Amino acid sequence: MIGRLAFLWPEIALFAATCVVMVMGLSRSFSVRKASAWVCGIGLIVAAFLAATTTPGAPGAPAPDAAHGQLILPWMVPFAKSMICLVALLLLPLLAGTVDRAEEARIASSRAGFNPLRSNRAEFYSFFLFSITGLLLVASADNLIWLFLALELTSLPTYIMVAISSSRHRSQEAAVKYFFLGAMGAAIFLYGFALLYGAYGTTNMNAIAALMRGGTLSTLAMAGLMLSLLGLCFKIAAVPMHFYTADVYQGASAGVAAMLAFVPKTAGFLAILLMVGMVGWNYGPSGASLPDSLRLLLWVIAALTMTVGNVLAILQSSAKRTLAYSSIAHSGYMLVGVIAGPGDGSFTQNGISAVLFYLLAYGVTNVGTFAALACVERPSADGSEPRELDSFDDLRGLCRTHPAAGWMMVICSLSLLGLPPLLGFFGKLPLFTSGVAAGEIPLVIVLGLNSAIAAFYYLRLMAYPLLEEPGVRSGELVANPFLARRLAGILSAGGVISLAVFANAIMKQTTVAGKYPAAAVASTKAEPSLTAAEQR
Amino acid sequence: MQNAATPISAAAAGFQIQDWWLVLLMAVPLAFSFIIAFGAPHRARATALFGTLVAAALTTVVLFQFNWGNGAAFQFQNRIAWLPSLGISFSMGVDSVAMLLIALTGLLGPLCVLASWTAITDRVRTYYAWLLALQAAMVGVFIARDLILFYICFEFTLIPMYVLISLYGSTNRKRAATTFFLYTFTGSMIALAGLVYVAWVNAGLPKDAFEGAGTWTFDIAVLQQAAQGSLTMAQQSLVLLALMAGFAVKVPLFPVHTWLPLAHTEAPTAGSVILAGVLLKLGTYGIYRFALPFCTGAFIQYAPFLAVLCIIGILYGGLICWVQTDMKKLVAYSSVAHLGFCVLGLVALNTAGIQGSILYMINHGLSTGALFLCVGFMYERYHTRSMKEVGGLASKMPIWATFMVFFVMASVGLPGLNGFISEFLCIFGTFQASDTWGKGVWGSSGAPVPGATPGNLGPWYALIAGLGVIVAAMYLLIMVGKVVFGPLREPGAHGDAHGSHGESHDSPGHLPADLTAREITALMPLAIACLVFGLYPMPLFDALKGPVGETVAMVQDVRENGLNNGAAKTASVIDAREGTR
Amino acid sequence: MTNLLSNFCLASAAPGAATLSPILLGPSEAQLILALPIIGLLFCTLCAIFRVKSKAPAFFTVACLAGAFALVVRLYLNKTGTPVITSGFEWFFLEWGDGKGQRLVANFSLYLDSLTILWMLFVTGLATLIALYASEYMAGDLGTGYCRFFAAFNLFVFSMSCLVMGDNLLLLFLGWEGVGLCSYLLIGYFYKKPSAVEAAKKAFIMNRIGDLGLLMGIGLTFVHFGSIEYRDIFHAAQPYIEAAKAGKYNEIPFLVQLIPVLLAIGAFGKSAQIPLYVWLPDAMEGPTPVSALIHAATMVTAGVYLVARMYPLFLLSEYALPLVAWVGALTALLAATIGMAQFDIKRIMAYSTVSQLGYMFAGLGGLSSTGAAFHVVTHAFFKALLFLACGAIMHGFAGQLDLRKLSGIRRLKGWGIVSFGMLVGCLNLSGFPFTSGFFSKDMLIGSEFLTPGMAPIGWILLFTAGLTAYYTFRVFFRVIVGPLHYEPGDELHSAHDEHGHGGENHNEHAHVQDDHQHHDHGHGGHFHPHAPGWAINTVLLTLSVLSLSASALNFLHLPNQPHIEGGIVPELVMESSAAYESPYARHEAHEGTGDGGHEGPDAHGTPSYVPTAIALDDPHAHAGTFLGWNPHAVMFYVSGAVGFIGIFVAFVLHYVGRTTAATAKADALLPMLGPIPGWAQHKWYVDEFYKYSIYWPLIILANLCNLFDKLIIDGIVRLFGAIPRWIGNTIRPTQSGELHGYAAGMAAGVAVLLFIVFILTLR
Amino acid sequence: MTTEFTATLAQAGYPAAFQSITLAHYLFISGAMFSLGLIGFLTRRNLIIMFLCTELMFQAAGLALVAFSRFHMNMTGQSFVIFIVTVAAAEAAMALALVVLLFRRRESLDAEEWSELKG
Repeated sequence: MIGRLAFLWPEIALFAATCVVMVMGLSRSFSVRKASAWVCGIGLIVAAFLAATTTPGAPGAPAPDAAHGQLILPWMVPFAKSMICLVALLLLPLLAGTVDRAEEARIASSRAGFNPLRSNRAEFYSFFLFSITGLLLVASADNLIWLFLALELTSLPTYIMVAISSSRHRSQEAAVKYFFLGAMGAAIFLYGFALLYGAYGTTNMNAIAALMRGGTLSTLAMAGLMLSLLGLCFKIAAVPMHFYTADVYQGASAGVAAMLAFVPKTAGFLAILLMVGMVGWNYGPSGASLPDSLRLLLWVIAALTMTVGNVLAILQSSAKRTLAYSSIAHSGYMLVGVIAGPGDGSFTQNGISAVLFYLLAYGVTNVGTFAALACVERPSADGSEPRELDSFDDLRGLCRTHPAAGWMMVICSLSLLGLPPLLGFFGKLPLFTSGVAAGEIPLVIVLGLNSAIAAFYYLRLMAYPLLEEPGVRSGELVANPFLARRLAGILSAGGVISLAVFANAIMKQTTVAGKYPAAAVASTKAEPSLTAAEQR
Repeated sequence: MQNAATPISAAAAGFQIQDWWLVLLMAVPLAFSFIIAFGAPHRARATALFGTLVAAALTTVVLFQFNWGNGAAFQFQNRIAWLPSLGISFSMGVDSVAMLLIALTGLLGPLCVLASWTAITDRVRTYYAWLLALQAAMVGVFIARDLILFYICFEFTLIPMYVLISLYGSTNRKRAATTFFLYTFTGSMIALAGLVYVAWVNAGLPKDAFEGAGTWTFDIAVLQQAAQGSLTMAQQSLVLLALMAGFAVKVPLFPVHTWLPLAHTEAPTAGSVILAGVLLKLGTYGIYRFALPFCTGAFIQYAPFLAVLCIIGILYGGLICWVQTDMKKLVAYSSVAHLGFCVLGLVALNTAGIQGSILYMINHGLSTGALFLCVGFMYERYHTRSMKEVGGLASKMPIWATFMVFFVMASVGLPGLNGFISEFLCIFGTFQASDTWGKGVWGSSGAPVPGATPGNLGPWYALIAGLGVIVAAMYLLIMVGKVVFGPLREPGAHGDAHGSHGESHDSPGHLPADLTAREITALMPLAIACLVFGLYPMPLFDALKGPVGETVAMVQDVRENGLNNGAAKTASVIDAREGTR
Repeated sequence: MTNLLSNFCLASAAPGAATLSPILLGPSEAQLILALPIIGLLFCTLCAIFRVKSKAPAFFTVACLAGAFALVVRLYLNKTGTPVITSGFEWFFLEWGDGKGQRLVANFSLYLDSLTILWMLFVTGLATLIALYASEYMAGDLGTGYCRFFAAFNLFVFSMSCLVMGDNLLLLFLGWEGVGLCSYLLIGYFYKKPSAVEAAKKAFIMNRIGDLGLLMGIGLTFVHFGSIEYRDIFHAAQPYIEAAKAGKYNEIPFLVQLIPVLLAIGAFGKSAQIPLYVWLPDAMEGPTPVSALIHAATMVTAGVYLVARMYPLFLLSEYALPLVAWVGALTALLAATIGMAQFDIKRIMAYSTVSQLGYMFAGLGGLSSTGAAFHVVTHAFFKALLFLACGAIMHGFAGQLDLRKLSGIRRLKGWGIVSFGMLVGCLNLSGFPFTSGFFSKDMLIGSEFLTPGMAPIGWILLFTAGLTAYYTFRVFFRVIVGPLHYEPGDELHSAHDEHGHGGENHNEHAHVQDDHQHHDHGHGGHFHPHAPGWAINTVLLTLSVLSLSASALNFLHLPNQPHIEGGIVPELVMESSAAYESPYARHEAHEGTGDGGHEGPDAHGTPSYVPTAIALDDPHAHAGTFLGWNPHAVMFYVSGAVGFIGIFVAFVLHYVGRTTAATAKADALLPMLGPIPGWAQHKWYVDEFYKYSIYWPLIILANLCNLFDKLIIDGIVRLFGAIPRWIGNTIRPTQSGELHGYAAGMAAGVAVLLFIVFILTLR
Repeated sequence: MTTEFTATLAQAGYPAAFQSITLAHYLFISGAMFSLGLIGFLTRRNLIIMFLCTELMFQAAGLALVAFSRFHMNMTGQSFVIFIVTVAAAEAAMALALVVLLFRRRESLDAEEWSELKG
């Protein structure tokens, strides 16, 4: 049994950490409470380590087999899990001080005692870890049920995190929208899963993949796939499920927004890769693309997503909303990699590797932009919660008034823009190469043009802190007392620069991770019931 | 590439300084950029001057180290592994074309610092740091032997320029900077798709799903040779379109030029100098280095179309110059016209044309850069660029006037100055390049036309482009006539004040009426270069003989043998590369 | 350096000096001719930098130019009949193959044949003299523009030398544009004066138009002959020349026939011919020495030089020479009619220059390259003299040039030499018998009548000769002789100021002048014209003597050479590429004078490229006649008579009974001619015609382009830029913030996407 | 497919009444439920009712799963439904918590009240 669980060591480690955090967060001792975040961090480090060493497919670990999760993209799992843990590690300091700040201040000044009922710390960090755990589970999901549960595990905690991320109405509003629309999205992909099950009589994804490749795709299966993908579009904030994005990001605190831009998106992309991977990129005239209908669907979604995200982003006056829309656009970019597929398996042609690399690049870069917003705040007059930066006006002259925050914004937005030689460029380049290699040149052109549209608002994000004079109200801005946030931003900005130089190591990893064993799945033994169904 | 290409430095050979010259060329400005950024503000200016001088000295050293006799060979080659997964390496090497453009960059560096000496008083560290970063990026463009490295530097130039324009420009600077950035960025994104496409077509990959990581290559030498064999005509046409989308905007060619006047007008003096001097050349260099070798067939086929665009640019830009009142805008539009000549020479695809085109890149950088300096110096004194407000400055600023007239003449293409050499060759190359010579209406049958070269342009193109020479004389002399000559007019001295009130007119700020020694120092090297290259361009001809000869041979090869004989060459080049690894 | 001499000797010593190709030499002292003006230029520049306020730059210039002149003389003395090419440093060298025509070479090499030497003789000689003149004339500008003036002066001589001595068309082009630059700089010398700036600009741009023709001609030359070096061109043109000799013009490609036409367009620009002549009169805004040297004697003859130099090519075309001839003749007539109606004496001289240049072109076109060259030389002397005399007057009378405000200045003390010079110049220009102008003009007109089909041109030229005599002596009779009367010009108050004025200054002076006109001799009290000093007088005297003695050229002959009618100048020309012995002249020579003294020059060392005689193969060529007489023989009398008539008319109308400066008898006759004098005075409204037919349409076009650029091109770009924004604004309402809206959007989106995909792909 | 399926059922010895109820019926019901849920979600403004509508959509999927499970003669679908119900319960808990939170703030459960963030 332990052997069967071996590939879940990272999740187990995280779960253990979650339990500890839940308890520690309710401690009466401030230092113990405070240490809960550290435990989180340690849990993530351990999970990352375990993911990199024990996950099947990782170097030194056993090769992936049907007993240890999906075989659709088995090599992706160790990379995805360690990458997720590392980005989560980067997100963690950004979340510092999101909840309980006023409360802790009151306790510190002895105006109030610790009241577990009023403290959100334990929930907050444990939800964070839960969400990450769910995300890790998505990566190795080999069953639609598992996938569904993992996705829900990823999402549900985030609803709460949004709601408690600040005490203002906005975050509640954001939570409402996020939760209700999320439920709707979940229902859609759930229905899609149901149809898939209906079509193949099994929820085992390896088996479905084998069946899909064994015969033609029935309309029912195709409908199921499409519904699933469309439902998953909610997770990655792609058209047509993108509506909530800006409102939720704006309503949530910057740290939580950063998390939303990474965690559900990664979950969505991993799930989409698995779903699409079941079908395989063996169709089309060249025998190396998705089936027409699927390709068309993803093509339209990709093109619309990047366009809608970008054109809406350029209209915004709120930096956070801009970043939210840009996050939509980035999903569109990444879909190009999904469409491109594994190509011949080399990094240049492998869209899966490109997506994985991009997820990492986007995750790292994204932290920096939100960190810039989270590092500085405007104290409110009435003693209520200070407001994080939101509008572009707040960003004016940030490089002069708060250099660290300003520069992380500058560097990270340029990276998001895809300006060489920053990490974002090397994220986008494989998308270009794999797209071109897959013959999706029009889509690559759309991608290029969209990058250009995006330049408009990224330039603003870069120019306001760097080039504008501090505004009249800039003097009111004070640095956020939680240095960890700044650390997160600095790490992110540093990563954006240094990872560009040493990107090759990651690229090698993603090359491996993106391996798509077209033949491996076919040999998987189908479940007996499946055989029975077939015999009918 | 020639067999004589110096072997790529092998690690076994140990440390050899010639492998690192190019890295140094790029690293020195970059290092100084950081030194300035983190140094004391009051020392920024001096540090920048020192840094650019060091860079210039280094450039000079490299110029002397360079083997000019073998200008076609890429020298000081060095390849540092970087991203083998993507087929990207930090691969460097210069032939004489790149070397000359690097020399131009190195020369303009200190001059720009000198030009900004008093003009920039606010946020000096930011200014000089970005200026040097820009220089590093420009050098990077020219030394790159890897497509992506080229592209990285090509794109990175946008940011410093954006900052320079949008922080230190004049009134409308924000919009200008944004337009500049978005316009060129849009173009270059499409160009990137084209470049990637070329790399993909030439991937030559073993189709094994699990192996073969990094078998793509972005190595320019390999791609150049391979592209002709591997791309069909239709593919070449598309790639050409994509590449031109990026490079034509940068040049800028006719319909995509509108960012330039705006950017030039608003940019600070040094920004304009760099922009006109080097940045525009990135476009023509890109066309020469990539569009032409990658899609030779399409380039030959669409040469007339490109030529028409150039000619429209020449005449249209010239006519627009004529009615400008803003001096900087005038010079900016004149750049549109001038670079029309430059690209026209290139599309002539013969020795004279291409040689003229490359020389044009350098000469335009010198003369127009100097014109921008002149206008900038005047602007610093009068805070206007309007020809309506200033006039007759010769009586007040004779030294300035002398330089101005000199550079205008260089720009007009007066023989004996540098502009003529390149302009003549471009027109001449266009004139020659026609397959119709000696046929049809152009001559009776059998009459020998020894001076004709193959091509699809010809005398009509040259004639109509030549009209641009007249137009150039008109608008530039009108500018000179208004600003340099005529009765003295100064802003703020309207009404009864003229001439006689000259003494009482306060020279603005700290600057004397005429050019200071510093400003003369900034202009002098350019003037000398203009004169020397005008009267004795032989070193340049000799230097460019090799690369131009190879380019023409390549074009000729495609003309004679069609597109399909590149495969063998590809193989040989790849073999050669493998051998040197 | 000095091996040139020995080589010349060698060449002449060689038997049968008729070498096929020119002698090639390394750098020689001829290169020093180019170097000397450059040294002068550098010196003047240094003077300018160190703000030297003495006349040092002038005298240094004179010394340099005199040195150059001496070198040219030395070249002349040592010349053989064979062209010599001395190679200088390389300028253009491009190679794209080994074959013919695959190499573009243009070096600073000199092509020294007798045509070159002829031109250089008067260029350097006159330049020296005029520099000396200018040393005094420009003294008012000491310390301000003096150095600048002489720097440009030196640059001019350098450029002109390049133009004349270069061994290839590109070096010629360098000189060609270089002289244009100097012309620009010197016309605009008084740069504060808007009219001067305007004139300078006009000159440069007009020249550029011609230059484009020249440039295209150079291109065509290269394409067809594979080189732009003279020796190669002439060599390569040989087959065509053979064809032309045989009259088989249809074997010569059309484009080859186009080459001379294009070159001629360049020449028309530089030499101020129709339709590009309008810049030259305006160019008189420059200081007078400049007008004399550049715009009368030397630069404007560059066009003539070009045609003469490329004469073999001109013979290849059926149309080129008639074109040249007709343009020349019409220009001569038009300019003369305008000159008759002007009042500004310098402008009259300018128009007479245009007119005389027209003569030269007509001569070239009428197969008399010798006559044209002869006229260039004589004209250089007497026109320089006339200009310098005008300049002396202008200098002395504070810029006064209006012949209605000057009269009888010979009566003033110290103006004798000026008056004498003026007389000599006028006589020459009128073609008064036995002056040098008389001989050269006769030669031209005579050959027009000789050449079939050119007789109308001859008549035009003859008529123009009469007009020339009239307007020339109109000036003389009104300004030099007659009652003494003068008003100073507008430079009175600023005589010690700089020469330039702002526009407002002008008005001010004009106003003052009006005031003074109410009192007769109003200025007598304050204004004393200052007589010219020694330098001016020396130069005027020298030039007078030279102009007079130039007629001797007609009778001098080269040693060891066959004597050609017209004397030494034609003989020099016959040794050069311009050599063209008109078959008709030969015909005339044999039959008319029976003088068998000269055989075809090709027997005597003329290089074989010279297409000496188309006629040799065409013995039946008919020479034209002048009303049945031998034109050359009769022309002496006819043109002399015409000149006399012109002078007489001027005498009657402008001298007899004239009591004031302002009016003469002629004024009373003017109404009889109706509006024509007015039109002529307004230069036949050609400037206006250009303004409205070319300038304004172009300006309008330019404005349209500007608008087009701003509105359409940039508009489209902005439109593209606005598209994202527009789309964004269109779909922004979907982000209404309402949960239901979002849910509906999602549901609809899912439905639509599914629908589309199913429709499109699943049957 | 339907007739085949009916025949299959008949072969398996199902009563005739059952034979007329085919998979298609279940799927139709399921689809109708899903649509009703969706329509309700889109039309109702009360947050609680909206949540119930999402539950309806979930359960529609559940119904389909059960039907398919029966059709395929395996238990996977049914076990899936159990998970769905569990998740739905968790969601319900969250929804209630959220609703309480919101009601405290605004004294209203009208979804329209919450549209401050937009654009």
